[in-house]
Amino acid sequence: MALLEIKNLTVSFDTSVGLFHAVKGIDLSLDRGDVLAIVGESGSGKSVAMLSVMGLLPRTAKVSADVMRFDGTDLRELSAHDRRRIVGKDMAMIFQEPMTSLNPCFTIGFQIEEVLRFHLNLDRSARRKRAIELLTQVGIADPESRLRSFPHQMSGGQNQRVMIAMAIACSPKLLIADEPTTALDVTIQKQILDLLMKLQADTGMGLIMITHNIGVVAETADRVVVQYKGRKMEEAGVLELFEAPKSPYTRALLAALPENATGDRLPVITAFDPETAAVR
Amino acid sequence: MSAPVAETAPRKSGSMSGLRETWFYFSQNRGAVAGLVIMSLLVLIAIFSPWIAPHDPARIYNGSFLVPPVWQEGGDARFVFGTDAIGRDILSRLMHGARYSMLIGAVVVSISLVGGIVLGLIAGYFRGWVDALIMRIMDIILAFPSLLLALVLVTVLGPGLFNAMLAIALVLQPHFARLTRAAVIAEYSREYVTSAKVAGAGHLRLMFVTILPNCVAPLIVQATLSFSSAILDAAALGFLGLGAQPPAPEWGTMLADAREFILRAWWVITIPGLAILVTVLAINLIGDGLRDALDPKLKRS
Amino acid sequence: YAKQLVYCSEGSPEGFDPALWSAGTTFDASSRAVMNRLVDFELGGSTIVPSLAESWTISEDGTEITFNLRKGVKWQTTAYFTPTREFNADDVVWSINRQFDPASPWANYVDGASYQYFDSTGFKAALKSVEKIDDYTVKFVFNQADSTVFVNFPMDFLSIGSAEYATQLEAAGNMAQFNQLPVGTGKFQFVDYQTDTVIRYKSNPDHFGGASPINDLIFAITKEPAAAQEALKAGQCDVIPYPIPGDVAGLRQDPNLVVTETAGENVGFIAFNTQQKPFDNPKVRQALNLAVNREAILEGVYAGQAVLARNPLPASSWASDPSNEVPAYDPEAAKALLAEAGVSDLSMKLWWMPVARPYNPNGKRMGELLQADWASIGVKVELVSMDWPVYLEQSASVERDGAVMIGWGADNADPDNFLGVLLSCAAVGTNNRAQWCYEPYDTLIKKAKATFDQAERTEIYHEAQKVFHEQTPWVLLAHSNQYIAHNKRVVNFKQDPLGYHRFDGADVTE
Amino acid sequence: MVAVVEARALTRDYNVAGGFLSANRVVRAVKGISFTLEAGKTLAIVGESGSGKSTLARILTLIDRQSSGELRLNGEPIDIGKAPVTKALRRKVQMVFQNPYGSLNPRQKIGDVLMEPLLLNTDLPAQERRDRAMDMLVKVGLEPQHFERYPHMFSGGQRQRIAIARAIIMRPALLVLDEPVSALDLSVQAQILNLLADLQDEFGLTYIFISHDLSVVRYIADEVMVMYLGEAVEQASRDRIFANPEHPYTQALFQATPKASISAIRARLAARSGHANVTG
Amino acid sequence: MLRYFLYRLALLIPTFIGVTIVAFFFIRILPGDPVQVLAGERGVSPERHAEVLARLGFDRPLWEQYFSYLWNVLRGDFGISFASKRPVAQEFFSRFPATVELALCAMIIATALGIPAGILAAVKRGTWIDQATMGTALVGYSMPIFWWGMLLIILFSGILHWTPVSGRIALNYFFPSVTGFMLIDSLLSGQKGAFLSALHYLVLPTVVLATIPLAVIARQTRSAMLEVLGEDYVRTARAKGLQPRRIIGIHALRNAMIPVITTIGLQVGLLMAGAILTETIFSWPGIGKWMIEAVNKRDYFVVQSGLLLIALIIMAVNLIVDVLYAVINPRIRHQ
Ligand SMILES: Nc1ncnc2c1ncn2[C@@H]1O[C@H](COP(=O)(O)OP(=O)(O)OP(=O)(O)O)[C@@H](O)[C@H]1O
Ligand SMILES: Nc1ncnc2c1ncn2[C@@H]1O[C@H](COP(=O)(O)OP(=O)(O)OP(=O)(O)O)[C@@H](O)[C@H]1O
Ligand SMILES: [Mg+2]
Ligand SMILES: [Mg+2]
Repeated sequence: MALLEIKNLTVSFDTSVGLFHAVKGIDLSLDRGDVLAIVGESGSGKSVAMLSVMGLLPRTAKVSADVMRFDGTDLRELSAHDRRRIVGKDMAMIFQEPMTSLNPCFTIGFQIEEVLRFHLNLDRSARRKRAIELLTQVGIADPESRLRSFPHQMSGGQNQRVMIAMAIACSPKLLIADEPTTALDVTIQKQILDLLMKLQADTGMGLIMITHNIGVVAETADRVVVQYKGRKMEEAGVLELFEAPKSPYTRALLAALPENATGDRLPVITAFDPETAAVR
Repeated sequence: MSAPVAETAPRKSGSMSGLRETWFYFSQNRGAVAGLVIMSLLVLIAIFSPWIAPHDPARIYNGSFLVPPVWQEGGDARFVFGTDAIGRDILSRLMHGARYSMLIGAVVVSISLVGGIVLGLIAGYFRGWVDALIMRIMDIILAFPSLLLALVLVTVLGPGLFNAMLAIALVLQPHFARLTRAAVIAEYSREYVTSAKVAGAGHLRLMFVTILPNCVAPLIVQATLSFSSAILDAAALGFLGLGAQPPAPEWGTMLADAREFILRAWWVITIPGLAILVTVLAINLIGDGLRDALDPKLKRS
Repeated sequence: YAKQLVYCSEGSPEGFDPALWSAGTTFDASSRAVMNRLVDFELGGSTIVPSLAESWTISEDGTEITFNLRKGVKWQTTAYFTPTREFNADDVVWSINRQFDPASPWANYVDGASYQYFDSTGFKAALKSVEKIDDYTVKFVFNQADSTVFVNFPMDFLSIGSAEYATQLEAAGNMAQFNQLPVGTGKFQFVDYQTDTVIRYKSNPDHFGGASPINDLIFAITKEPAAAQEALKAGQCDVIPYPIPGDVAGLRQDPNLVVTETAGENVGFIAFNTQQKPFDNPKVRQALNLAVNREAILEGVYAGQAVLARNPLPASSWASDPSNEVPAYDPEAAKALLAEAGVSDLSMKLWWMPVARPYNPNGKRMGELLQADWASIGVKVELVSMDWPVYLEQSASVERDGAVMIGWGADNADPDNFLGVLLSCAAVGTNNRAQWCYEPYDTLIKKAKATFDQAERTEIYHEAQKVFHEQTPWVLLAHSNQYIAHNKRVVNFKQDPLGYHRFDGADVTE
Repeated sequence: MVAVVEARALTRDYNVAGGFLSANRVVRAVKGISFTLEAGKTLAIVGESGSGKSTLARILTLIDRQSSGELRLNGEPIDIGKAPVTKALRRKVQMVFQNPYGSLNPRQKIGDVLMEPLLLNTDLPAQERRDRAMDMLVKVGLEPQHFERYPHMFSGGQRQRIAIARAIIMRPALLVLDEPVSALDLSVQAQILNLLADLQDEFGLTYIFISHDLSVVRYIADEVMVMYLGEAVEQASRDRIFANPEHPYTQALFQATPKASISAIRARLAARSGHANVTG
Repeated sequence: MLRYFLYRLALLIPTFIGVTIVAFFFIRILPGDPVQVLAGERGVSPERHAEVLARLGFDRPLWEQYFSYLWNVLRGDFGISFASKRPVAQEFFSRFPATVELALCAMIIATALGIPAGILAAVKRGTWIDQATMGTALVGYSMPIFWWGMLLIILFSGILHWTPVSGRIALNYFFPSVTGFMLIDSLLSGQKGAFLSALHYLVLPTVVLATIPLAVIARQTRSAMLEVLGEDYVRTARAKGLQPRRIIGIHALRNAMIPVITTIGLQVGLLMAGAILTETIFSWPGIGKWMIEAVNKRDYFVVQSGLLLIALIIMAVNLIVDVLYAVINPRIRHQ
């Protein structure tokens, strides 16, 4: 059984100028130990799709799906209370901006231990021990004193490590990383990606990596979903995708990469009709 | 560092011009529209009060002192809202009083807006010691309770409507200066300002043409709210006997004159107070509506 | 069970040494409650009766007054002062000399304060010396014969304080306390004052006239008249001064309340600057006088609780001329007079009082009414005002513009307190706000002052009032009645015609 | 051939206000940068966040004054602290910024944006200014009817075109581009890079191109300068640098940049399955 | 932290000097002759006029007067009240507790009700609860409080007789003033019912004075909450699966309090303005009413030093708010 299974996911927003469809009928499926990358340009609905899985969309969002199952639980029918038991524990998410994604008013320690208390009911000293363990695991030096630090006292890369520590605190089955390195320098990006891949390999959790950076896809994913204007263009194994992209959109995307440039001008993606460019 | 910015351009809002868009969001807000309607009515009343008021506001009807409103026993059909202690028609006085309130609001806001913008712009643009000097002066003004400061100022200048307006403008002015300064500082570091600099714009152009128009949204909101503060403060000064001079039918002064009737003739107290409340409420509704319409953050969600 | 009477006083006292201050509120709280004078007004009247002095004699030539003091009068024993001796002539001499002798350590004992009444009533100028004849005899010597001097003795600034208490304070270097914690011989002794809130007194058990039936007297300071009325109705106050005139009728209907009234010893008026054109012309003044609708003012400003004035002094005064009439309301005649005076398009300033006073409860409203009245005869009135102290200062100036709204409350029962103090040439630039120095009138006033026979004086004053009416330096308005409202359980409370609030005889029933 | 720009040991210090009681600190954001750039060439500056790239750009565009060192434009020494920037000088250097949303005045119509430099620096009559602006608009791939519109009606890519149009309307000798494509999607990035190449060909522009994306740099640059903590740690022709990075930091940078080549993916997948075998 | 505090304190020095200049010169340009005013209604002779003028130092050059004033202020000598001839500081502090008691209670009510109301409205955004709360807040915010006070007196004192009209405690309670705070003194006195009575007298003025701050705080809390609820870290908190109660009550609230604290601090100045009106309506024996009377009476040194003292208190409160702000906001605390 797939860890996460989604069929025909549609998300629309009630905006002042009418209904806006951000995600239009996406299918996804992910097994334990899988690394799935979702690529697509800005606004193509990558984040919205995953936020809907987490149940983190604002109230203005309308989510519908034929199937939306996580580890045997139907996410569509879940009460808010039951969802909270899963979210943050079995299914965790990290975000793009490490600086703003941590609460500036509380220490790192507080924010990590909070998850442990809520989901695992650990007592004070156990929480502390585990928090130190987690910080060590994500490669933060001097974890004991770092627990007392506030987010603004640390760098972006360190904060992203803390975010990761928080996400893996309860050994989730699925980790969704929404552009976890976009805000970081390449050297830091490398470290964070390496860390994520190592953790994934060590724990065998499912990992969904949202990104718009083709390079990151190439360096991390097993399988890739290409999304465009709310639709899935194609889904393929990573090698397949790079070797023989099926959708014209994917082809154009890869061609636009400067490193793939052949002439002295880059091939330009013209407007695609997402309906016809999609490959099922 | 790259930060993908949400693509908003092709969306529908893109086809609306700034003003139309503001109006669109404003008109969605029922309270704000109600405020606007009331306010328009008040302005009309203020403009046309000499023609539509049933009586001369200063006309004393001997023998009709403290007549209650028509609907109350002892009321007189000539005086819809009754008469005051010396037989003047309250409705007519209220209508003419609207002129004072509108005048106070307009004058105070103009003075404090212009003063505040210039000071705030200079402080925020040049920073350094100019900024420190201007802001310390604003701090000094803000260190006093506004009403007390206005009170002392009016005492210094001599009681009277114009002096009251000046005093209120002075105490409201730091808010504009601070707001402008904050907005200017925020805008100054934006890249379009640097672009304009690179394009060769001088200080004056940068200040007034490039930066200032982008700071107007909070200023408009503050101006609206200050309009209501000005009316309230002027009424409070009038209530303390330092506002408009007799026989001007300014609302606060009417209230002050009516104080002794608190237990005897409810209408001379209740009605002018209600007029103040309704006016201020209407303006604040507009202010809130404007704020929401002009604040992109609230618009998006 | 202690009997308690709560008086909701209209303001805070300026201090507790009456000689330093001028407000009635202060006198109520200090001299009237705590102290006595050599002579006092009878309770509820203006007749002078013996008090700390049992009797007195005036010398043939009228320049010496000798007082025989009461024996066995005890000073109050309070938390802050324990007397070792009874009242005697030393106390009297000290009480006068501290104000009279510039070398006295007490001459300036409160920074910035002065003995203003002692100075301004002319008592200081009239007095030559005060001498102790023996422990119980004191002699005052004056520079010349003056029939208006004796009326000063029951006034508050001549209250008698304890010389022993003063000496103690002086030794302790704490003279300011004399103004904060008073000691006297009066019916009540001071207990405590919470600023702007409440003053507490208790009965002086040793008072020479017998202890007060009330055990505790409380002044609850209630500056808002409407609040005081509410408190009275709710039983939180037993007595309130100055009910709002318009509410008097309503208070009278309350079965739990008693409202007493006296004709006020006051006069409200409008003084032209008679030294200024066109008000130097009596016709113009008369014209404006005729154009005043006094009935409307009586109703709109005084709420009917006043008597229109016929003379510049209260009708109750023995010198008042009953044959004079309230000026008529005749705008047509006023116009004619103006035309006769050759005045057209007159525009003038009218100063309106920013405060309520017994003689004029609402200057602004009166101003608005007058503005309308005078507009009807073609006179344009600009209403001006300023803060009260400045108003008082600037309206007294000879250069002052137009007409000023003002009034006067009696200090004592002598007619000169109105006719002389307010209208004599000597008072131009100060209390004579009409700046009216009219030779024939002034001569009469001076003559009356040097005359000791009351019948003779009455005649002279009647004549002076005739001159006043011919010349019309003022627009006379009204003598407003004074009201006191109190709970029915308060008995034997007598309203004072001079506007004091005294609780000497008052009692409360269960 | 005379160099368009010549920088000799440029430094820039920032005075960072210390807290109360503590002395002001001096931060040296740019430490002795020297380079020469010939007409029609592109110098790319790479380096991670905070390495002083933008600071250098502000000196080169005469916005800020260098703290020491010498700057020559067309052989002329320039110190804006000594003599104010003349109109003639102003016309020589222009700049394009990273954030296409922040670099256009939201209250200024596109036409005015383009005409402003002409208005301020030339004596052209109004009609002439208009014509020139219109030409430029078309040249960067927009349409004449866009002239009267406001920035918020355009997409990020379009805005960046406008910003470029504004920068080159004065025919500057030097155009400094501070991360002009970092905020753009891959497809849009390609368009802008093409446009820049077109314009360079047409007008013989000289570019200083700031970026942190090595693939872009490789595509566009003639010369490359690598900055690290305010210093230029390595400076060479593109081909030399990409072929043989010498400085350890440059090497680290290259190493960290994700590679989207098929061989790299193959290698990773192989390692991954091996690794999985070991742990699994 | 201490360093931050000292820094804020140092920033106040120029403001303090400015405030003394303003207070000093205002009084010099007030129309009217101080000595005439000092003399009261009965006038003064020219000799005495000159003498008093000299004693008050009004005959010296202005700058000399200013510096001696400044020097005196620094020594804690604020001059003498013309009206009562007592030291201004003594007069001030005998009334100050009454105002503080009123203002503090008003602020407590405003905060205790305003913050929850704002949170509720933000959480229930768009519902009738939000609309009702914010509608009420807007009316409160628009209220001319002098009129509001009178209406409440008419209703609660005049018609219903529920509350007393003026005063601070029923007169049958009598105890020495220890702290000047009636609520505390009444408790200290040990007299039965005294505390309740003091509370009873305090209710109406407090409600009137609290109206505007309450409205402002509720509105500010709502908008701060709305803003914070849209922040990334709130999304993170939700992604952790925390209960809404904890997200709102801990994660969002703590951050939302940062601007709200500033608002509350700014209310202090407004509160003083409100106190002037409230004390006038309720004859409350505090400094607001005292200042009004002083201005009307031209009590020069009271106006001058009263202004100064009030400004100092506002500055002190703002300083406290700044420090509090830093305590809540770790970014500042650890700078
Ligand atoms: N709360 C919302 N209300 C209305 N529209 C929204 C909301 N959140 C997202 N959208 C819209 O949904 C679309 C998809 O957004 P999403 O954030 O999923 O894009 P993305 O693929 O993650 O892009 P990026 O790479 O920029 O993060 C966008 O057009 C966005 O404007
Ligand atoms: N106005 C300023 N005051 C003080 N320090 C500054 C200022 N501007 C920049 N700095 C500092 O100078 C250094 C270089 O900044 P700069 O903006 O040039 O970096 P950058 O390489 O452009 O980084 P990024 O890739 O993030 O844009 C940084 O450490 C920065 O903190
Ligand atoms: Mg996203
Ligand atoms: Mg930069």
